[in-house]
Amino acid sequence: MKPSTISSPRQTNSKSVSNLMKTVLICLCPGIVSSCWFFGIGILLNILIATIAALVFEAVCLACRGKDPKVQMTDLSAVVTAVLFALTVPVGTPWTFIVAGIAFAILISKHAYGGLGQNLFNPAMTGYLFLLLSFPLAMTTWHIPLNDLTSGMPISPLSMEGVRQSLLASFPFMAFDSNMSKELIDGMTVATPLTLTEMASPNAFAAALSSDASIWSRDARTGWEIVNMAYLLGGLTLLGLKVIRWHIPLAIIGTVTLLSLAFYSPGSATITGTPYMHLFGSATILGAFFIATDPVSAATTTSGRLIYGVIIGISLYSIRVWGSYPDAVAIAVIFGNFWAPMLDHFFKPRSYGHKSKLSQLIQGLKS
Amino acid sequence: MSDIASLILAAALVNNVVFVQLLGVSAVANFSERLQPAIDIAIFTAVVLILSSTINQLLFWFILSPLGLEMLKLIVFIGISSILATVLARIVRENFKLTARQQPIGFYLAGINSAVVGVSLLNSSITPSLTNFLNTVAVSAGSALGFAFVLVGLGAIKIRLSTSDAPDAFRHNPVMLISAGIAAMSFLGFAGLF
Amino acid sequence: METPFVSTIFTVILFIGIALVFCLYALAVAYNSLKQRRVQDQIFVDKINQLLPQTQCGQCGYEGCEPYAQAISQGEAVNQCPPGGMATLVKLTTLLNDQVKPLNPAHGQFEVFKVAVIREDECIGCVKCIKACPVDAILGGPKLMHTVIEAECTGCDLCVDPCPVDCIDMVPVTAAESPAWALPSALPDDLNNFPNNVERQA
Amino acid sequence: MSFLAGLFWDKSSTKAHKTPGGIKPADFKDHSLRSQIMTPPVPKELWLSLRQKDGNNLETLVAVGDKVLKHQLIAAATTPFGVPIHAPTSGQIKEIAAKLVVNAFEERQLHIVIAADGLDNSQQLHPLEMYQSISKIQLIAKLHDLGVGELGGADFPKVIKPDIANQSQTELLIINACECEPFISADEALIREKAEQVVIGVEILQRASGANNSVIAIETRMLDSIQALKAAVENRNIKLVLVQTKYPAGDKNQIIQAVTGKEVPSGDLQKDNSILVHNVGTAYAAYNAVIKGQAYISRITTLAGKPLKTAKNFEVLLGTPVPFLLELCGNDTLKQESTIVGGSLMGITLFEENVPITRKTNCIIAACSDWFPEPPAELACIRCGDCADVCPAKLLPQQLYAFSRSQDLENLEDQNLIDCIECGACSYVCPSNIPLVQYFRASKATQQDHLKQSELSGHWKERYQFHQSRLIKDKEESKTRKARVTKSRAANSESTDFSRSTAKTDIAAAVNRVKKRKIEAALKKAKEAKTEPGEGPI
Repeated sequence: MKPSTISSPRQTNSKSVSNLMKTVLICLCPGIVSSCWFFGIGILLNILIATIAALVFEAVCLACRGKDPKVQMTDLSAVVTAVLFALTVPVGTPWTFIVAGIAFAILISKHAYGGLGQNLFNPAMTGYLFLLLSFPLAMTTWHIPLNDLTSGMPISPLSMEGVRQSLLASFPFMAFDSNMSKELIDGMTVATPLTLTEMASPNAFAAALSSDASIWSRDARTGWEIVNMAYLLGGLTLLGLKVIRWHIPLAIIGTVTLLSLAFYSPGSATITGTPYMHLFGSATILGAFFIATDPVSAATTTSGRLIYGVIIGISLYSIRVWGSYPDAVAIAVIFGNFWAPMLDHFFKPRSYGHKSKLSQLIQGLKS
Repeated sequence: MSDIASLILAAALVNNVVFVQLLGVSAVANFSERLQPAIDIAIFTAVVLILSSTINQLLFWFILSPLGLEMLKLIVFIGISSILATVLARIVRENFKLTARQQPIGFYLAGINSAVVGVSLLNSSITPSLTNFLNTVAVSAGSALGFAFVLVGLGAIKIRLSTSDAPDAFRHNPVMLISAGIAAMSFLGFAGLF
Repeated sequence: METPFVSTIFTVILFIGIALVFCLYALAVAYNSLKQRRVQDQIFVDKINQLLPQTQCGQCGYEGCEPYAQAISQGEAVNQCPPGGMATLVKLTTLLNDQVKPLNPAHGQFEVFKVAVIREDECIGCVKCIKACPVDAILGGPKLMHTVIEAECTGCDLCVDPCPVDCIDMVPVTAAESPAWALPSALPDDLNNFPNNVERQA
Repeated sequence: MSFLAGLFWDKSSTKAHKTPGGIKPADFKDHSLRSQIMTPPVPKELWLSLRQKDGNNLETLVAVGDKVLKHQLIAAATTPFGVPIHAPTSGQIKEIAAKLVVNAFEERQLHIVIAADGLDNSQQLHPLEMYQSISKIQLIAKLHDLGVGELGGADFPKVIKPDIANQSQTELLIINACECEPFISADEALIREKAEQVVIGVEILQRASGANNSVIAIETRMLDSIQALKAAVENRNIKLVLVQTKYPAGDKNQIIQAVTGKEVPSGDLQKDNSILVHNVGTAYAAYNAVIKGQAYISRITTLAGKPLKTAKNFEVLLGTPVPFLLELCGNDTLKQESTIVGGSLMGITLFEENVPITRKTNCIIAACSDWFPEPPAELACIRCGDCADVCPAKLLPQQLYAFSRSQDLENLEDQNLIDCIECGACSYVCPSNIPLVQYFRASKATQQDHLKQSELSGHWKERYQFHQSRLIKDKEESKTRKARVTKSRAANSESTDFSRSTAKTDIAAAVNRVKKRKIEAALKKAKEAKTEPGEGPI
């Protein structure tokens, strides 16, 4: 009964990578369900396409690297990347874009670095950034099956007509005859809800609440706040389950609110958006709780995480308000990831029993 | 005062010398394995860049353009910056022996770094905006900051990636270039900020 | 900018304050590191000399470790020291950021540290080896029996050839190595990533 | 300036200070705490290791075949790192041979094997009720002679380090009763049943070390032990501190910070001996040694694990083989995969089960597959930072892991790998199941080799520099000597203004003188020969 030499801690807790990823996916569900409600099943289609593509590419890469798929595939990290990517890509983008984006994300941004845990940038965001820079228009228009062509009334996205139009948007080859495809173009191409200017006005939320339509029959314009509430709910449960730490989300949300408070003046000519709009009108919540806290690409030390969050917050706000791109979560997160190695190297915490960097610095200056 | 700050930020971040204007990529591409040499060469090149571009700009305004010798500006600029670099490298060699020994020729090459010369060329060619002296200093300081920031950033990435087991085909420079590429994508996102 | 809202002034002051504190801190750090990195000649040579194995064996072509350190500071190659083996090569390459070159085979191979042992009965007391020993590890007077102090001997075998009766032989040192834990999975061997795999790469 | 200087010391509060890091694992202690401490029967053979802490062996005082009595001294210490050992029971010395030792590898040490004769008659003991009567030095000598050594993790042989007893004043004696590791309940059972003896032992240690005040630090979880201690400590000026229950609360630095609230500087407090930390077992051993005069021959060990029918705490004789104890508890060997000595987080998975108990074995676990499964496959590190939160030394295990995988010693030193106490908290929380402790142990081994080698090189460097300076000094001496000789020769040759030409004439004159003398001698001889033959009248 000669056991191989096993190292000392023989007891471990129940946390494992696949558990973490499962909890992340579960916490994303409320957001997905509510966005399905408002933007039609396009979101589900995106997720479906993205997940299948991600798993295929992951299997291919793992086979090439000779790693046994049973262990590596079950850690669902590729699925999480696919879902996050699908949520940021607008509804109704053709499936070829999604597959291309996921290919870039999984192949280049993850497996070129060596697989799980080694990548430097958040794969989902690199995929989205890749698409954003190459197809700026396609990435910022959401095909929302809004108008019933006959009556021009907004139709509920989950009705048969809504589903048909979403399918058309995702799979253009399904347009059998020409007028079907013409129909597609008339679908309301709303600038991504992330930057709807009406929401910039102070009373956007008040108007949304006061309108007679019940909360669920809203059309896409103001539905986005509910989706963000759902993401916030998911994010707080993640925080509660200790899957992520409070440093990054708090830093990002804090910086964005602070900046929007500072540069917002009511009734001013330049609309810089109310803090409410910046938080609930755009993807800040999704970015802060789910995307920026990806442990692999973020900074690992607590002080590093806080500064990482502040950097993302500042760049997020400045690109969205003064920059030329509608929503900057992807750009800000990748910019933050570029900073992460430097933060890890320069902001090492003081280990037990050692003098802090400041006292060493003062001592150095004195001598 | 705020337009100076925005000029610096614009030069450092929005049209970053390395990632957006693709100047000085050769200097950045020789990724040294250790972070300390990368920091040294980054600071050294930043200092050389600021000094040489301000001196070049003054030369351009007060000697070249009055005499109508604008077409000589390329030779003059390269000459001035390489002399400056050699002088500073001499000082480094005297006092910082270890740093000099770690990259014997790195400091001398900083003079003819395409970022250094590129910035002075760009400053002299944009006539309207950079009429007064302070803007030139701001732009060159910004691009120096941007260059140093990218060099140190990639140095830190090199340390981080040295412990990752990327596939053999992507081992050192390919992975570094991919990282630089993705980072450049995010810098492109800042377009139009200022 | 229209009439600045009070929070705008507050944020601007806040940002300028943070920027100032950050610049001061950065300046202090820079000044401190410049002071530390200001390495003059002698300190530089000592810094290199610390990394050499100090066997004073002269296999690198210089008659001691100090002269070799002097030469390295002038630009001599770093891979000339067989007794130092991989450890010294890695340390020197890391310090001097040199190109990675394998150990120079011309200077001989090195397997394990040896210790000189004199067969006392054959020793005629000619004092030649005492003069040759770079670290005074041999005890004895003229025409008296000599012996090597094992703890002090660096194994440089400079004393072997001057001995007329050839009664010194080098005995490998057998260190009682206790079993230690192996790395569960070091980076796979096919990796030659810098700066730490200098060993594998050289 | 001692570590404790200027410490505000309020005797009343039992509140402990916060300490960094730590985890709360399931502690599996209630099984072994159900029953009282039992003393097992004497095994047939006892194996006592002769190895001292610094590597060389004790000096054996008995030969093979001798009969020994219980408590008889059988091996004495040769260096300050050795602790004398006594015969745990009466019997005959069977052999002195190399035997396997508690280790994850195959390591052998020299052992004295005593075949017990079952009579268990002990030699004459001399207990000392009034320990205050003898002086501090004698008390320390009595403790050391009877083999009472520090029983906690550090296992430093001397109870009170001889030099500190008389040097600077020890201000604080801390008795570490925090048994934070799962499965181990030896100390808790000891306090629960023998609180009175432990407290007297603490006073003995306090008197021996001359500490002004002493503290017992105990975890809030051990409720009945706290009750027993509170009763025992009633009228004595020993303070009780209730430490927050977590692993590794029992670590030396954590205990000191919990009691004093000050962070222990890196490296250790050896030089600054104002604080002395001892295990509860040491206090009990001190009580037995001084009050009852018994040598240190037995200790309390927990037997636990699912395959065992009943988990118990035994007062075991040192040197008892492990399988003998496991059978006593009804071990179902089919279900037992491996044996662990120590707790589940810092314990050693034995290479070979048939090894003896030593002074440090506080727990033996029969490990079955469902409580101790085969460690799952190791995934890549996702840098989540859970390990950095729980690390008691506030290090960054994820960075240490990355640098130890690529053996980057420069960065490892920069990240303070030396401060890692190998407590296993990081491997416990790691979601990728990485055996971090094994990585750090391997890197520490290479670090130690490089350190030893660089010390050696430093020594050689000094000798080389001394050699060079000696050569230069010799050269100067010979120069000055030569100059002195020439000066002196020049001094005495001034009077005879010696020059080349005068030398020649002197030599010629001398030669002539000799020749002339030779001729005169020949003439004189010729004259004598003439007068001799005639024998004429004189």
